[in-house]
Amino acid sequence: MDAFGEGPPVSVMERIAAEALIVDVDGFEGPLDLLLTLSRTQKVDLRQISILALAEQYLAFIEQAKSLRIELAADYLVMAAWLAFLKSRLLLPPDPTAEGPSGEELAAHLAFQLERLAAMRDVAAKLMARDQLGRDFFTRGITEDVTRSRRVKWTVSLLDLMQGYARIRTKDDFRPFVLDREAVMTMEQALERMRPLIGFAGEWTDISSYLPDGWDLDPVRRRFSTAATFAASLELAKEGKIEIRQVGTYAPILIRKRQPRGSDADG
Amino acid sequence: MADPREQSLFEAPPMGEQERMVEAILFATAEPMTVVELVRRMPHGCDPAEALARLRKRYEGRGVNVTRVGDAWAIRTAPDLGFLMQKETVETRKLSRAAIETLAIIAYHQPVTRAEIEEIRGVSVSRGTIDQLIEMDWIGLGRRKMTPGRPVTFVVTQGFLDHFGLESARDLPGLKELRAAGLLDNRPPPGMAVLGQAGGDEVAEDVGQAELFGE
Amino acid sequence: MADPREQSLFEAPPMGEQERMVEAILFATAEPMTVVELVRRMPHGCDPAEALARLRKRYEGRGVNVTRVGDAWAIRTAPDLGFLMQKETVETRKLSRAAIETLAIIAYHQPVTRAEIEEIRGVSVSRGTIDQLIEMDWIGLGRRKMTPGRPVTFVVTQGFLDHFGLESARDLPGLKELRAAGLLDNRPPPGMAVLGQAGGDEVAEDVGQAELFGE
Repeated sequence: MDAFGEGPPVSVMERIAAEALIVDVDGFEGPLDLLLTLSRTQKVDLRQISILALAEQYLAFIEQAKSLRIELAADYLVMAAWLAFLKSRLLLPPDPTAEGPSGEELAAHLAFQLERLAAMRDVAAKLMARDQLGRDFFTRGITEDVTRSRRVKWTVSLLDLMQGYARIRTKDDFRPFVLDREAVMTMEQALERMRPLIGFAGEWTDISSYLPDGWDLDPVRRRFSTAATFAASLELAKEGKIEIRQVGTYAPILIRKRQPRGSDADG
Repeated sequence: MADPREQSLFEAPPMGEQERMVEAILFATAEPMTVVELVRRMPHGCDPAEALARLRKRYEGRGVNVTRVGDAWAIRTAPDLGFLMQKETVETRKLSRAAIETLAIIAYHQPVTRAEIEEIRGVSVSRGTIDQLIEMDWIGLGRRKMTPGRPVTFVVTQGFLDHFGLESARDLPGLKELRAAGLLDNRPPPGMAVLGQAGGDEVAEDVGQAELFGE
Repeated sequence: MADPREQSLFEAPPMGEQERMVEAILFATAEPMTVVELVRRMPHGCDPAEALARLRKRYEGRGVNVTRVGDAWAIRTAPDLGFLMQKETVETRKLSRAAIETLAIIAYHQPVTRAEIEEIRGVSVSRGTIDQLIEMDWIGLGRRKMTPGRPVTFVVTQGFLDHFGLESARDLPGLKELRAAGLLDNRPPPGMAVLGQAGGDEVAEDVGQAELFGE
């Protein structure tokens, strides 16, 4: 795409300046580039360049290329034709009847184009000479931006993990435990239920009688309400409201309202 | 500005300059830097340890701090500003139930084969679940099992232990402890004490409950 | 320390605190951050613009600097310390001369159409050149030109500004001189409708440039 890059541009210019017989047209990026290079041989400020002389230089260059049977791209020939036309316009006295822009106007525009291209090349070089990111100055090495944290966001707590495991190992019976809130009784609920009742518990009573009505029919409900009721009993005993006893292993657990000290011997 | 490398042939750059150098290096490198590495990078005669100490002081109380990472140094966000970094980590996605259960089985039974996981879960384990856990660096391949077909086994990784703050997979609480901690209820609503949190679970220890846990 | 998010419901954190926040955020990311993005990240009621100005001053002359990139901000190492960072240097693809010139033309003439680039260079612009510059995130599409065919235009991006350490497109080297010399004018060739886009778009051109260069 850019054959120019293969050889340093300086050397091409030098060779042209030395008027060596090189007609490496492919080495130029089009007629404008060639014109700009040729204009350098005039060794004047681009703003004072003689377009007439440049046109002649160009035409001579093209002639030389032709004589060497070098195939020229169409746009080089178009430019040659246009410059020949421009040259005639510049040389002949202005024809008032002729239409279109004058030779001077055309020449001025070509000079502008050359100057603009030269300026662009100049600033391009300045731009590339600037300090560049990743070469002269640097960005943060350890970033903590979004992408990084988003990846670790697949999160799960140890609790989830353990509950997940428990869920598997207790698959069949676990479901009602978890989902059937109807079957769950908390110690608070049991306490609430027992507090008003214990005032009447003068005699030893099996705690199972404190279970909510009907809860003893369903095994799951019985288990939970028994546990809750037992826990509540312990709590009440701690508060000094009741006494608990169990005569033997697996024997019923009995409770009664706490008796005044010494008034009952059978505790 | 003169290239500090040049002048370094004769004398070390002034300490202020060395501080700037350490600052720039710590900022731009992808890894924390040891003092030895700093010495290697900086002009001859520099004293990065001293420059580091000054830099560290300079960043005290700032939005970022010079912090020690092992025997190396890095610039890190001040801990109290961490919330600013997490702001955009909105994409909190919970692991799927399948992934959690698979992970749990691997953690509790490692080394475990895929067939064993499936047997325990009672359903097949999708390739994607295993892949996801591997990609998260929570599970890895263990040694092959000495059974017909020599199937690969899965084990949990150091990354897994780190994430959950465990020293080893043996530290995972057993079923008994799970129950004692009241963890067998899926998600106890706040303020609602569930069976097992009070002394009540002594009763729950009865036959029925024991069956539940297959003990 | 109280969570600043909480107190923000009532009042913005003190400016010193805001400065720390901006510092932490800018340090954490490699990409430049706009003030709008900062506002979004920081607690309600914060004024990142003011905090930025203070922070920029604080880092003047240090090993890293707070730099402006278009309407965004970033922390970058001081250019004079680049020699310390040779290891971090990323091998940038060598740009062809055609690509470099095309880039310069887009930067100085933006928004500019492909036809205009070709007119300035005097040769056609290869598809690959444009693609490469877009891929490097140095150029992007501007709005269409209000001329027949409504051709697309190219403009340089924030990535371009960041790469070349430019605060804005106005700071391009030599821009003023070029403009004063009339070399950035869109001057149609006399009587040649083929090359020029007719006088009509001169107005659009002026508006476009003035806007892009923030004048």
